[in-house]
This record gives sequence, C-alpha cells and structure tokens, in this order.
Amino acid sequence: MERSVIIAGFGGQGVILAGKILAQAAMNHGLEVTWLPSYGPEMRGGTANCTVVMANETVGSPIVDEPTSLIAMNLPSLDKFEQMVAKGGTIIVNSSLVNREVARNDLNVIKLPLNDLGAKVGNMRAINMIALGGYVKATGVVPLEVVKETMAQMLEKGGKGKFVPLNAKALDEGYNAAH
Amino acid sequence: MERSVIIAGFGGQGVILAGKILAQAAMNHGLEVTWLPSYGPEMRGGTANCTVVMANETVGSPIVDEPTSLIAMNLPSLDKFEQMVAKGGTIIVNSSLVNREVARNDLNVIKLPLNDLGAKVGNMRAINMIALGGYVKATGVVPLEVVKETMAQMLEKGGKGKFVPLNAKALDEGYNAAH
Amino acid sequence: MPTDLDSMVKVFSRPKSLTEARSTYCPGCQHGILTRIIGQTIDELNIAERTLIIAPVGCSVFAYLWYRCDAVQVAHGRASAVATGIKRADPNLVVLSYQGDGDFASIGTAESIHAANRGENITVIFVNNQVYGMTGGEMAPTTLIGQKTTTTPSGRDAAMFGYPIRFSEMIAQLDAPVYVTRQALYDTKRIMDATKAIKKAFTNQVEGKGYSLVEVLATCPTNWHMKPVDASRHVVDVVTKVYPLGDLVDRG
Amino acid sequence: MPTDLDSMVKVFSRPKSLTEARSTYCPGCQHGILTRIIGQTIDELNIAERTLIIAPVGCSVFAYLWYRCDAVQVAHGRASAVATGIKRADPNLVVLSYQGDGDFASIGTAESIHAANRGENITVIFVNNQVYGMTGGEMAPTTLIGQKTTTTPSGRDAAMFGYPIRFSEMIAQLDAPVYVTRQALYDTKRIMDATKAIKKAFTNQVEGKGYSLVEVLATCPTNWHMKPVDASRHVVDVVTKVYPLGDLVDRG
Amino acid sequence: MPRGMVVIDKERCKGCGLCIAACPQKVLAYSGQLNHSGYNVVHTEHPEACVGCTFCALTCPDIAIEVYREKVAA
Amino acid sequence: MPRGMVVIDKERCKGCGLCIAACPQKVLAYSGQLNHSGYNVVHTEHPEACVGCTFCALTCPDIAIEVYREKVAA
Amino acid sequence: MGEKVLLRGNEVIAEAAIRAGCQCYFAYPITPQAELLEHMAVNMPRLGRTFVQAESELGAINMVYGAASVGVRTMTSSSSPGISLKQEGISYLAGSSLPAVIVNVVRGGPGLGDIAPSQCDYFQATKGGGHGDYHMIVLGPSTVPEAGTLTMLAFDLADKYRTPVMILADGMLGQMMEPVDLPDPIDVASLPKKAWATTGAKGRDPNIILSFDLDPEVLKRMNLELQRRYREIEKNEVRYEEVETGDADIVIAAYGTTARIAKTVIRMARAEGIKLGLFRPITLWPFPYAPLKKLSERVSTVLTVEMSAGQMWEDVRLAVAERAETPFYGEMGGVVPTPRGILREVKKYAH
Amino acid sequence: MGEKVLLRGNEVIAEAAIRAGCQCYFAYPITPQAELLEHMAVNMPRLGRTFVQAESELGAINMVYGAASVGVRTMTSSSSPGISLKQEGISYLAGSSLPAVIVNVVRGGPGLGDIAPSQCDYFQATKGGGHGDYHMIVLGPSTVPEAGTLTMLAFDLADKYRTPVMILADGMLGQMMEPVDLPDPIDVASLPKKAWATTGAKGRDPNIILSFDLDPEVLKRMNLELQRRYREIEKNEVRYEEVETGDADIVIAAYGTTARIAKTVIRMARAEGIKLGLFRPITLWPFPYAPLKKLSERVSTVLTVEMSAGQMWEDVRLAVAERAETPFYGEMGGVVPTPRGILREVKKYAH
Ligand SMILES: Cc1ncc(C[n+]2csc(CCOP(=O)(O)OP(=O)(O)O)c2C)c(N)n1
Ligand SMILES: Cc1ncc(C[n+]2csc(CCOP(=O)(O)OP(=O)(O)O)c2C)c(N)n1
Ligand code: SF4
Ligand code: SF4
Ligand code: SF4
Ligand code: SF4
Repeated sequence: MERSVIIAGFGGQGVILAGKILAQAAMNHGLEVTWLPSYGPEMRGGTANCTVVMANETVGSPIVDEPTSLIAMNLPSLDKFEQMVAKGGTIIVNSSLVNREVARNDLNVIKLPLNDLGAKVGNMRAINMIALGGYVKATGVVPLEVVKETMAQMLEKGGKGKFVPLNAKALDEGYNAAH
Repeated sequence: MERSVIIAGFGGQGVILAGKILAQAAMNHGLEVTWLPSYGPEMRGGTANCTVVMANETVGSPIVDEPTSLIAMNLPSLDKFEQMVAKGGTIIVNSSLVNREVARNDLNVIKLPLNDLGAKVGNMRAINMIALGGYVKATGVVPLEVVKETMAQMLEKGGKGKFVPLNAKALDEGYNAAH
Repeated sequence: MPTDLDSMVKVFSRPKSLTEARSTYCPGCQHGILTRIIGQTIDELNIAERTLIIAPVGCSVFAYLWYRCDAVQVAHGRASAVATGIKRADPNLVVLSYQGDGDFASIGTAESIHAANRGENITVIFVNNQVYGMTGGEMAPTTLIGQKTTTTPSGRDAAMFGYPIRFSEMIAQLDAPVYVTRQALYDTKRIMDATKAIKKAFTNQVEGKGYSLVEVLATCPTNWHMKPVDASRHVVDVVTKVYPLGDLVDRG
Repeated sequence: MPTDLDSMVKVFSRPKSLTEARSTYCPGCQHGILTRIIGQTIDELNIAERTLIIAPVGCSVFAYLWYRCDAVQVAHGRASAVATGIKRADPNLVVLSYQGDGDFASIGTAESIHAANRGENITVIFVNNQVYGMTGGEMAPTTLIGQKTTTTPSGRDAAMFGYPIRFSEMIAQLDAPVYVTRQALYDTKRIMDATKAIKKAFTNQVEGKGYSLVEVLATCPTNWHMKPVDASRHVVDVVTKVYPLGDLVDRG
Repeated sequence: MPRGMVVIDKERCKGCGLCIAACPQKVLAYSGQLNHSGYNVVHTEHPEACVGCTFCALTCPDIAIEVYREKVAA
Repeated sequence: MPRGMVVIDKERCKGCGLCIAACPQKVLAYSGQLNHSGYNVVHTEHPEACVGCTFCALTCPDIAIEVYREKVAA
Repeated sequence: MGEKVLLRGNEVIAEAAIRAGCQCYFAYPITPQAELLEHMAVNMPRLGRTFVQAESELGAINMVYGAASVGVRTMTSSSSPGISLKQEGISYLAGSSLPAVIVNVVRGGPGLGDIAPSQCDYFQATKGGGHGDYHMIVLGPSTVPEAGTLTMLAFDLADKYRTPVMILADGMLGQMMEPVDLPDPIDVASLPKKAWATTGAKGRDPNIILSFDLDPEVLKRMNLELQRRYREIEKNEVRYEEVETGDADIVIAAYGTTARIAKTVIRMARAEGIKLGLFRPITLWPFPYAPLKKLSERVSTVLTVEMSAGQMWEDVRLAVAERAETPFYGEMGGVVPTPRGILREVKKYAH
Repeated sequence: MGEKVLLRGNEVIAEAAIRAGCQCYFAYPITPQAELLEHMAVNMPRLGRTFVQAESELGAINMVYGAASVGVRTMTSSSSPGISLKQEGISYLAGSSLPAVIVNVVRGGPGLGDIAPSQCDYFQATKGGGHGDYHMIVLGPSTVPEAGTLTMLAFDLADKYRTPVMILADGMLGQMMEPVDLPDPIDVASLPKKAWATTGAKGRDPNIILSFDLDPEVLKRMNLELQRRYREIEKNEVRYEEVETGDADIVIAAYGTTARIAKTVIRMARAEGIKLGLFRPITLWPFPYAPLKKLSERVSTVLTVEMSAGQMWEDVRLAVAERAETPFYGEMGGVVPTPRGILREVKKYAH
C-alpha cells in the first residue's frame, strides 16, 4: 500500500517543512518513505512544493504522477496539480486564498480557510501545520499523535522548541476543522 | 619506388631546413613527398631531426621504420638511427664530429668532414647544404640542379637571397666530396 | 481618486527599452533597480537597436527577458570573454556584460582581468552583493569578515577563507581601463549617482573610449536574512566601510 | 694546472639539495640561476626533507628532476591551487609553487589571485620572462609593448593585445600576502638580492607567516633572439623600466 | 489638488517596502492586500501629500510605480 | 699562486658566456672546444688572475662552476 | 550507528565521505548539490578537517590533485557544467594515478540546461570526458542509502587502484530524503600508508607525482600500466543487480534513479501478467558487459531506459550484440520518466 | 588556387579556415598546434579580421561563443589538455545551437602526456566530453590536403546545422608538410544571412542566444530539436572511404594518420598475397555504422588500428555486432604504429 501527497503553496507558507515533518512522522511510524522537494530558483518568490511517498514496502518512484492526495495552499498550486490526483484521492484546499471550487468530482475535497484559522491560532506561520492536521484527519495515514511528537522533536532539535505549543495547537485545529 | 631519409643533428646545424629544401625540390621534380620534423622541447639545445619521404605514388606513412638513407650530422644521431637504415641504404656521416666508424657493413657509408668543409666554403652555417649535396650525389633522388634552384627560390622568398651563392657553393662542395 | 489625470504629466514611467516581463528577483533585491537604470540609459542614448545584453549565470540569468534588445546568455564567469568575442566580431554593437560578484570576481577572475587589461571597448556592471544569490547564499569572494553564509556558517574567517576582495582596486592597477568606479543604491542620491556612472560607462563605449567597469554595492535581502530596508542600512553602515564608494580610474 | 688543491678551500659548489641531473634549459636561460638559488635556500634552511616542489607546465616542467625533494608536476596555470591542496592537507610541508608568467599571470590568473587572497602559507616564484618559452615564443601577458613574438609578429600593439600586466602590483592590492617583491638576475648584485628575497619568502612560510610572492625578471635568450649577455643588458635597459624592482608588500 | 500622484502596479509590487522608506512625504504604506503572487502590496495611504518627487519610483526594484506631476502652466 | 680557482664542468657548460661577462678579472673565455652536446665551452684563459670571488658561479645557469679560494692561515 | 535517520542524498554522500575518512574537501557551489557543500562546510572544520570553497571548479579539482598527492583521502563535488570544467583535472588525476572521489549530481543539459535530475552525463563519466586513454571507476547509486554505501566504497576503490572514482548521481537523488542507516566511520589511522605519496623525502628517495614524459616510449609504458590496472578493475569490480530476471521475457536496463522507478514498473507490469525484469548496472565503468550478454541470451527484449537521449544504451547494445531487441526509451532535459510512461513503452514489446 | 605548395598540416588548416571566411579566431598556445596560431597571428590582422590570443582555453572558447552569437564564422584550436578545458564551452555552443569550428591537434595523454601524435581523444570528441546530450560533427582528416578540404567543409556544416564541428587531427598531421592545392577562398558576402544571430534588434524582435530553460518540459523540447537535427546529420553527412575492400578478407578500420599508414600496409600485405582492405571513417561522428555493418557481412575480420587503447573500436564493434572478428591493435602515448608493426598484426588473422 502506497500513499503519496503533494504539498504546494507560496514560498513562505512552509510547505517544505510540513512535508519533512510528515515524512519523518511516517518513518517513525514504521513506514518506508521518500520526500522530494521542488528546488532551486523556482522556489524564490514564487511557489514551492514537495512530494511525500509513504508505503509498507520499499518506495519505488519518489516522483508520482498520480498522488493520492494534494494539499493546495494557494490557487496556482490547485491549478497546477488538481488534474494529477488519483481518482478517489483527497484534496485539502486553502479556501482563504483559493476563490474557486475544485473542478473534479471524483475526489474527497476538504476546504480549510487556512488564513482565518491561522489568525485564530494566533500565528500565520502555523498554517502549514493546520493543513497537515487536516490531511492527517482526512487520510489517517499516520496518527495525529505521532505527527505531533515528531514535530516537537524536530523543532526542538532545530532550536525552535518554543514554537512547539503553537504548532501542536495548529495541528489540532486543522485536525478538528477537517470534516 | 619510395625513398626516405632521416636528417639528424644538433639544434643549430640546420637539419630542419635541409629537409625542407629536399622535400620542396623533390616536389618540384614531380615526386610525391612528405616532410615530418621532430618537434617540441626535444629540439631545444639537444638534437633535431626530420624525415623526408619521396615517391612516385602517394606516400603512405610519413614515419618510416626503415629509411633508405640517414644523414648523421653528429654522434648522437648516428647512435640513434644507424640500426634503422634499410639494408643497402646510405649513411652520410659528419666525420668532423663522429669519432667512430659506422658499425654496419651492409650500407653505403659516405664520410664527409662537414665542419672542415664548412670552414672551406667559409661559413659553418652552410654545413647542412654540404651534407645535402653529398646525399644528392650518393642517392640521385633529385638532380643537384633542382635542389640548387629550389634552395635559391626558398631563400629568396624568405628574404635571405644574399646567402644563395654561399649555399650553392656548399651544395657543390658536398656533391663533389661524396665519392 | 481625487486627482484629475488630464491636469497631470507623467514624469516617471517604465523605460521603453524594457519589456513587460516581470522580474524574477526576490522582493527588494537591488538587481531590479539596476535593470531600470540600464533601461533608462539605453533609452537616453537611443541604442536599444544595437545593444547586446549579456545575461550571466546568477540571479540575473534571466536578464535576456527584460530588455527589448538582443541578448546572449553565457557560462558562469565567462561574460567578459563572450563580450570580447562579440565586440571583436562587430565593434558597432554596444555590449553590456552584467555580472554578479561570484561570476566576475571568483570563477571569472581570469576572463574579467584580461578583458580589462586588453581594454576591450565594453561596459561591465559588476554587482557586489557579498553573497552567491542564485545558489542559495554561499560565500562570495566579496563576503565580509564575520559574515555568515551557508558555506561560512560561523562567519567568514580570514585565516580559513581569505579576505573580502576589492576587485575594482585590482582592475584599477591596469593600464587599459578608462573608467572604474564603485557605486551603491542604498538611497535616492546613490541611485542617481549610480545612474550617472552607468550612463558614463555606456557613453565611453559608444564613443569608442574603451573598457568601463561599474561596481555596484547591492543588497541580497534573501540571503542576508534582512528586510530590504535594513539591508540598505547595512550597506551604509557596514559594507561601504570595506568597499568605499567613488571613482578609482577616470581616463575618459 | 699550476694550483695546489690542498691549499684551497671550496667556496662555491653545487647545493646539496640538487640532484646531478643536467638542466634542460637553453644556454644562458636564467631559470637555471633560480634553480641554484632555490637549492641553496633549501640547504640553508635545511628543509629538503619536507619541501615539495611544484613543477608547472612551461620550460620548468622538469623541475622535479633537479631537487632532492618530493615534487608534483601540475596542470598549466593551476600550481597555486595544487599548492593550496597540498598545504591544507599537510601544513608541515614547505611548498614551492614555481610558475612562469604565462602559467601564473595568464591561464592561472584566478588560481594565482585567490591563493594569494586566501593567504595560503606558501612560497610562489613567478618567473617573468615576457614570453611563452616552452611553446616557442608566443606573447605572454607580460610581453612589452612593441615586443615581437610569434603571435605578435609586428610587435605587441596595446589596442589589439592590451598592456604588459604588472601582476605583482595587483596581488599587492590584496590584504593577505605578507611579502610581494620583484627581483632580477641581470648581474651579481641582483642575483644576491634575489637570493635574499627567496630566502625570506621561504622563511616566511617556515615561520607560518603566510603567502609570499617573488616575481623574478628573467631572460629568455632563445625567444628574445638575443645572446644571453645582451638579454641581461635588455633587462636593465628596457624591462626594469616597465617592471620596477623592489618590495611591494612586506608585512613579514 | 496634490502636486503629484503615483500609480502602483499591484501585480508587479512585491511588497518590499523600499518605496515606503524612500518617500519623504510618507505617502505610501502597506495595503494589507495580497496580490496573486501572495505579496502584501503597497498603496498610497496619503495621496494628498504626494509632491511627485519620483523617489519611490527610483527605488522600486520592480518598476511597479509610475509618477505624475501637476502640469505647470505654460 | 693565484688567490682563487674555478673548475668548470665541461659537459654541463652550455657556452652561454654569462660567466665570461660576470668575471671582473677576465679570467674566463671560450675554449673553442665542443662538448658532447655540441656547445663551445668556456675555460680559464687567465687562471692566474682569479681571486675566487664566485661571481662567475653565481651567474652560471647550469651550475657548471665550482670555486676554490686560497686557505687563509688559521 | 544503527540509528535510522531521514536525510537528503546530498547530505548522505557528504556524511559518508566524512565517515570514509575524507580529510580534505574542495568544491565550488552549484545546484542541485548545494547541501553537500553545506554539510561539509559545517562538519569538516568541526572535525579539524579541511573545507575550502574554491574560486572555481578548476581550482577545486586541482586542490584535490594537491591533497591526493600528499596521500590523504579527498573529494570534490559538483553538477554537470562544473564537472565539464574539471575534465582536464580528472585526466591529470588519472594520468598521475592519484586516488580521489568526484561526485556529479547531474542536471539537465547541455549548456546551462536546468537544475532538474538527468542522466545525460553518462558518456562523459564512463568514456572519458577528458583527454587521453583513461577511465574512472563510475558508481551509480539508485537510492539514498546506496549513495552512502557507494561513497564509502568509492574511497576504498580509489585507494586500492590509485584512480579517481566518480559517484554519478542526479538531482533527484541529491535532493530527496529517505531513511538511511549511516555506516560506521572507519578508523583513518588504520588505512594503509601510501608509499608513493609526496609527504617529504625524508629517509627515502624523492617521490614524484606526474602524468607526463616527453618520450613516447616511456609514456606508452605509463599508459600500459594504466591499462593493466583497468583490466584488473574490470576483473574484480563489476557490480550489478538483477531483479526478477529469472523468468523475464523483457528486461529493463537502467541505472540510478531510473532503475528505482523501474522497480515500480515491474510491480505494475507483473500485475498485468507481463514478465518484466530489471538489469541494473551499479558500476557504470566497468560496465557489466558479461552478465548482460548472458542475460540477453534468454530474453526477447532489453529495453534501455535513461534520463538521456540514449547513452548507456550504447553499452547495452555492445553487450547484447543483436542477440535480443534493444529498444530505447528516454526522457531529457530534466524530465523524469514516470512509472506509467515506462510501462507504456514496455507494453510495446510484450506479446 | 591551382598552385601546389608544400605546407604543414597546421598551416593548411589555418589557411583553409581563412579561405572558408573565418572572421574571428581565438586561441591559446599549445604544442603541437603552434603553427596554426602563428599563421593566424600573421594573416588575420593583415586581412582586417580578428585574431586574439586569449588568456586561456576557457577564454578562447567563450570568445568563440560570443563571435558565433553575432553570426560570423569563427574558430578555435588547441591540443588535448586545452580541449578538455573547452568542454563546458563546447556543451554551451551545442546547447545554444551556435556554429563554430574547433580544431584538436591531439597529443599523447592523459594528463600532461607528451606532444607526440595520438588518437586518444576520440571518445571525448565523438561521445561528448562535455555534459549533456549533445554531439558535434567530428571530421578526421588523414592527409594534409584533406585537412584543408575538411576544414572548409567544417564551416559549411557548422552553419548548415547550427552546430559546433570538430577537426580531429593529431600531432603528426599538424607538423608534417605535404604538397597541397589550396582551395579557392569563398565569397564571404555570398553566405546566407543568419536570421537568428544577435546583431542588434533593429526592425525585428530581439534574438536571444541561450542554452537553458528552468522548465524541464521546455528544456526537453530544446533537446528534442537538437536530437532531430542529429538524426538529420546522421542521414545526410556520413562520410567514409573504402580501399580495396571489394575482395578483402581482412579489413583494417582506421581513421586519420593511422588510416594513411594502413594504406602502406595494404600494399605490403597484398604483395604477400593477403587480401587486405581499409575502411576509413571520415566523419567520426556521425560514425558510418551502416556501411561498416554491410562490409562486416562479407569479411572474416575487422581489425581496428588506432593510436589509442581502443576507442573507435567500440563504434566498430557496435557496427559489426559479432558478425566478424573484431580484434584491436593500438599504440599509445604518442607512439605511431609502423607499417611493419601493423602488418605483423594483420598476419595473425590471415589464413
Ligand atoms: C560552472 C558553473 N559553476 C557553478 C554554477 C552554479 N552557480 C549558479 S549562479 C552562481 C553564483 C551566483 O552568484 P553571483 O555571481 O554573485 O550572482 P548573484 O546570484 O548573487 O546575483 C553559481 C555558483 C554554474 N551554473 N556553473
Ligand atoms: C592547458 C594547457 N594549455 C596550454 C599548454 C601549452 N603550454 C605549455 S607551456 C606554456 C606556456 C609557458 O610559458 P610560461 O608559463 O611563461 O613559462 P616559460 O616556458 O616561459 O618558462 C603553454 C601555453 C598546456 N600544456 N596546457
Ligand atoms: S537571492 Fe539575493 S540577489 Fe538573488 S534575487 Fe534574491 S535578493 Fe536578489
Ligand atoms: S625557451 Fe627561454 S625560458 Fe625556455 S629554457 Fe629556453 S631560454 Fe629558458
Ligand atoms: S518598492 Fe516597488 S515592489 Fe517594493 S513595495 Fe514599493 S512598489 Fe512594491
Ligand atoms: S655561465 Fe656556465 S654554462 Fe654559461 S658559459 Fe659559463 S660555465 Fe658555461
């Protein structure tokens, strides 16, 4: 069984970190995993994305042409990746910035007003964790607790321990907001 | 029919020019011809040599492992090339500088005291033409007159016309000295 | 808006020699200011039809997109050599070799110095932002002592990495260059000075005078990890102390 | 011979750190004098066992044959980079980067300047004979205006080929070098001065002081088409006018 | 009527803030609005104060600003 | 007895003549003899004039010269 | 270490080099191998080892030449255009028999190209992008963990055969993260001493490092010695992997990232009843001609898949020698073939 | 001009370039191609054309890049190590579709090697010594007159296909003199204008010269266009020579200087009753696979002879595909095989 997600958004929205935390959490949870970023100048000012593949057996291709999920933090990301998502897959949409509906009707679409929820948890930098919380709820690929623990370990290792409570709250917020 | 000669000596002895004049003369005489110098640092201060191949048909290899002749203007040249000369071939030796006999007895050996003859024609720089004159006499590969004319044309073209009489004399001297 | 456009005249607009393409630079990156100054200069000298832009490797790799001029994108560091080839092939062209500090003063050291020494009749703009922007913020030859970059994580240490190089001062030692100057962009006055310098560097070429080099101290807010306004301040307070502004050679 | 060897003492002989190999230089080539001076310096400092000779590409490509020292033959122009690698790998070694003017100041420009700028603790001897010796007398970056070479058959013309480059003056602009000097070999006094300078350059390295550069004006009788004695005269009369002798940096 | 006027191209603006700092009249400020690239763009908070000095435009790296000035009676 | 003496290695000498010019005592001159490499080598034409100053040896690019000097009585 | 960590390919190569005892690292920045440089910048000085950001790729490879001369383990890394600039230096390393490791994190080409993953430098790496008759050992890792183990191996092979060894990776392998068990660091002190190294002529005759002799006969002998060593490497060091080739009718020949993707394709194909296998060269030079030849005797088709216009394809055809069909499927310019795209090609040859 | 003159190969290449309308020549000195530089130094300024002695080979190839961008005919020349330094630039020329001529007067390698003739840069020239999927047209002259005609051709092909073209000569060909009929100079004014050249955007949209695009899909399209052109060149431009192959049992495959020597060997062998022929590729890229394949169907042995460890040999084996024996005889390090030496090898396969 192989699950894959593309997380995409503006440069500053923290998609790379969200992917890293997910990948690390999946690994801690005993899955095989690959994490692949978009890289180089395309990131600068523009958009960024990364792909996480999680599986029970060795991961073949870390590039996926049919991701099982998409987290679209802005409109360009939805435009770019919507068509690729596998039938029956999941899309998390940042409805604060995306002013259109998802066109496909064979997907599980979860709209989260990330910017509003960000304001609610008190920091716009945490919207990536809100989205990730929503993704975890919708797909169940890794338990929320494992993601939380992993996030805490990683931030602490990077000397950013003080942001753990905020991000934990954001994960919960997204988890709860996803239907 | 293919004739080939290696002309070898010290850097300042004019072997490269002698070869060029012979090659040009042979070409003017209607033969196919190649001229190949030793080149690079080995020339500097040390020894120099060149190989001229003359033939009725297209010349195959411009490098010869069995030259039909050798002009050895000094001892190192004789040491280096004596064994290569084809059976029945010709060696012109500068007996002024070479204080040993040619070891092989299957060759036509012509000893010319080039330095003494050079003193005789009045210029040590002309010893290459003396040697060439001897070679022409011994092998008959190109008529002496053609060599003389060619030499004159080449020196004149190079702005050294005033040396033509000296070099003509030197060619004669070598021609006459060769038995 | 309360104003009446008819009663107004446009006093500042996009230079005509620039295309409509949006810049690929980060917010606040001063490479962008240079784009505008160069466009304006090309307009003023009316040379768009014979100007060749050399787009280097670096954040300005896309320079060919921004000018209504022919352009050549070249290998990292070799812009001055390519400029030589172009100018020798067609001396009537006006050639701008636009280069970052990594490009001009590190990998391109030999090409930069020898084009200057030959006195090629070209204009070189050398953007000194003390960092490799494009590749993510590594040390440049111009990086200041103590400055943190991804390859000098504890700050540039002279014993290990050497000193910030004043490349224009080296070029100024040569006999050929007609104009070598160092400019900055940290405020309106400096921007106007730099504009004058760049115009002069182009004019020298148009008049056949020879090699002109305009070094420009610029910011890289992204890799300095500073807000653009703070980055400008940093140029005033710190950078100009190591790289003093002004003309080094003027034989025009 | 009428003299009695027993009543004499040897006051001048082949330095011990030199091998018996004969030099491959042309008659009268001053590269040979430098070989002797370097050998003598190695003897005096007693460092043969830890000296590494870098043999460049050029007429001194055979330098590895002449010293009883380990040696590394390197690519054309890259001697200063190789010296960097060696010295960083083993700082206890004494590294001599011996380079011709084509090697050091043309193809090797970037490596030469950046090794100097990093202040690598090495000794560089840069032999300025204003010509490419090894390849048969082409123009060097140091070739004088009007000088005929095989690639400047009508004499070096500044408009086409640029100016003779004073590379040591450029290096002297950098912050790191501890010693930069220009010496010559045209008479006994100059030979003794050069000997002192070279000893100082080695001593700096042994004492861990940093980068030392000794530029030496040398003759190339072969490609100058001059008798060796006339070539020395030419250095006095002409070459030193363009390349003045003396110390440019001395932070030792 | 103000002596000058600036027009900001919202899609070119990257919200760097250099123009805000360059304006001697404090005409400009962040608008709080994101453009399509996600940047918080600048707007003329105090248009009435503008003198058309062009300082903002000179400093804008994205050439997002056009400047108009009052016609001087001929 | 002369104050100095030079010994020239004939096979190393390339006949460049630098030593002849360097000798303040005019001790050295071309010998007219060619060595095995074909060079006209230098010899001591006036050995008696030699003061052992080493100038010739300092200038010889081929390190072909050794110099001796009279022993000074201890 | 035993502990699994999630790391980028670039970081794993850097860390493996450190654990293999790399004492001196010299490089010039370039995407997509920036993290390799950064990892070294942080960690080499910390360990008292040498990190120099060179003025250029030419500077870097020649610094490597210097450090290798002295006998220490040394490495440089770059990506395609930067590797082109190192070709003269690589030829010198080979000619002078100096051990060194060179990492190429390949990107799309030619020219400036792009920074996306590619395999378009295979020819340059395996046939000799520099001048002269030389070879490097070229290792093509397919996963992040393998990038680590092959980097360790690279240092050993370099020393054993006194030769430059290249790690031929690509942008994807460099950028992606994967769980990896980092290998234990070796004991540098236990490495055999290099008697030929130029460490100072103390108590022995001088050692000389050089790649030339003006006498062709001597240079020929030097070349014959290189060739002798190459034959030895060909005999001892060929490495490859076969996946489900036992009953295969069609075999994909692929290396590196492409081979990894091919493994997914095998699952997909077998699910559809196509007997697909994989032949994966691990040493790209020496290429595993003999095993592929053998395999080609019992399959109908060897489909070469590369992120290139068909470079390894030539070696495949040399091995197969028309015994089987040898079609090619390639993507270029940084486009990575997808499992579905490869499967589509496979189906053309399935009957 | 009808009149036969005795000239060195280096001079003939230089003079042919001038007659082909080469407007700009940039190079850095190196043996054994010094005379080429010297001929240009004397004659280009005399004709009001550009001669620049560059600061290095990197400088030279990038000056060529500049001049080619502007649309003039341009050339550089060097020898092995210098050509290695040009690899990045050559890849850029190919990537940017710029026409230019590059001369390699090959010497013994690897590393500094020596200055004697060699053919050890065949791989570099034909497979791509630089990075990325590109090819140059590579022409291998065998005699001094042919060096002239192929140099003229090189400029035409470069323009026709917008590609770099290499003349792959060797030290012997460069240094030797042979009688030659110099070709008439072309009329430069009659050459077709290059609409793509960056001559100033006057009355048209800007022209852009570039070798990159950060979008892999676009870079792929650029690569596909290159590959399309390569297929066209393969279709149109394959050149080779067959000598006495009609009844041959053994065929020597050789190019350049080695092929010339082989012609002497044919005479010697036939005198001894051995049916020997020669297959001589003139275009080394595109290699004449099809004609050699055809030939291999009716001979017992194709003996490849090179001044290398066996580089063109790979292409020969690709073409022959085990249809005939494919032994190899090579000399290295600047040693030139002698007619007798080759004959000795031939006899091993004669029955
Ligand atoms: C031969 C080569 N080496 C390295 C690179 C990678 N590279 C791209 S841009 C760059 C440096 C850019 O820095 P700079 O010239 O200072 O310009 P900036 O981006 O700061 O404007 C480097 C090293 C390359 N493309 N080619
Ligand atoms: C990459 C490369 N380019 C060119 C050459 C040819 N080459 C050999 S020595 C030399 C120049 C030597 O001149 P210089 O450095 O001044 O030393 P000199 O011989 O005058 O002592 C050149 C260009 C080479 N060997 N390698
Ligand atoms: S990285 Fe720096 S130099 Fe590059 S565009 Fe961004 S701010 Fe400008
Ligand atoms: S060519 Fe010149 S530099 Fe070289 S050895 Fe001869 S005299 Fe000396
Ligand atoms: S300077 Fe330009 S880009 Fe920056 S905030 Fe002002 S208008 Fe926007
Ligand atoms: S200086 Fe030396 S080489 Fe020159 S002539 Fe005197 S002894 Fe001979």
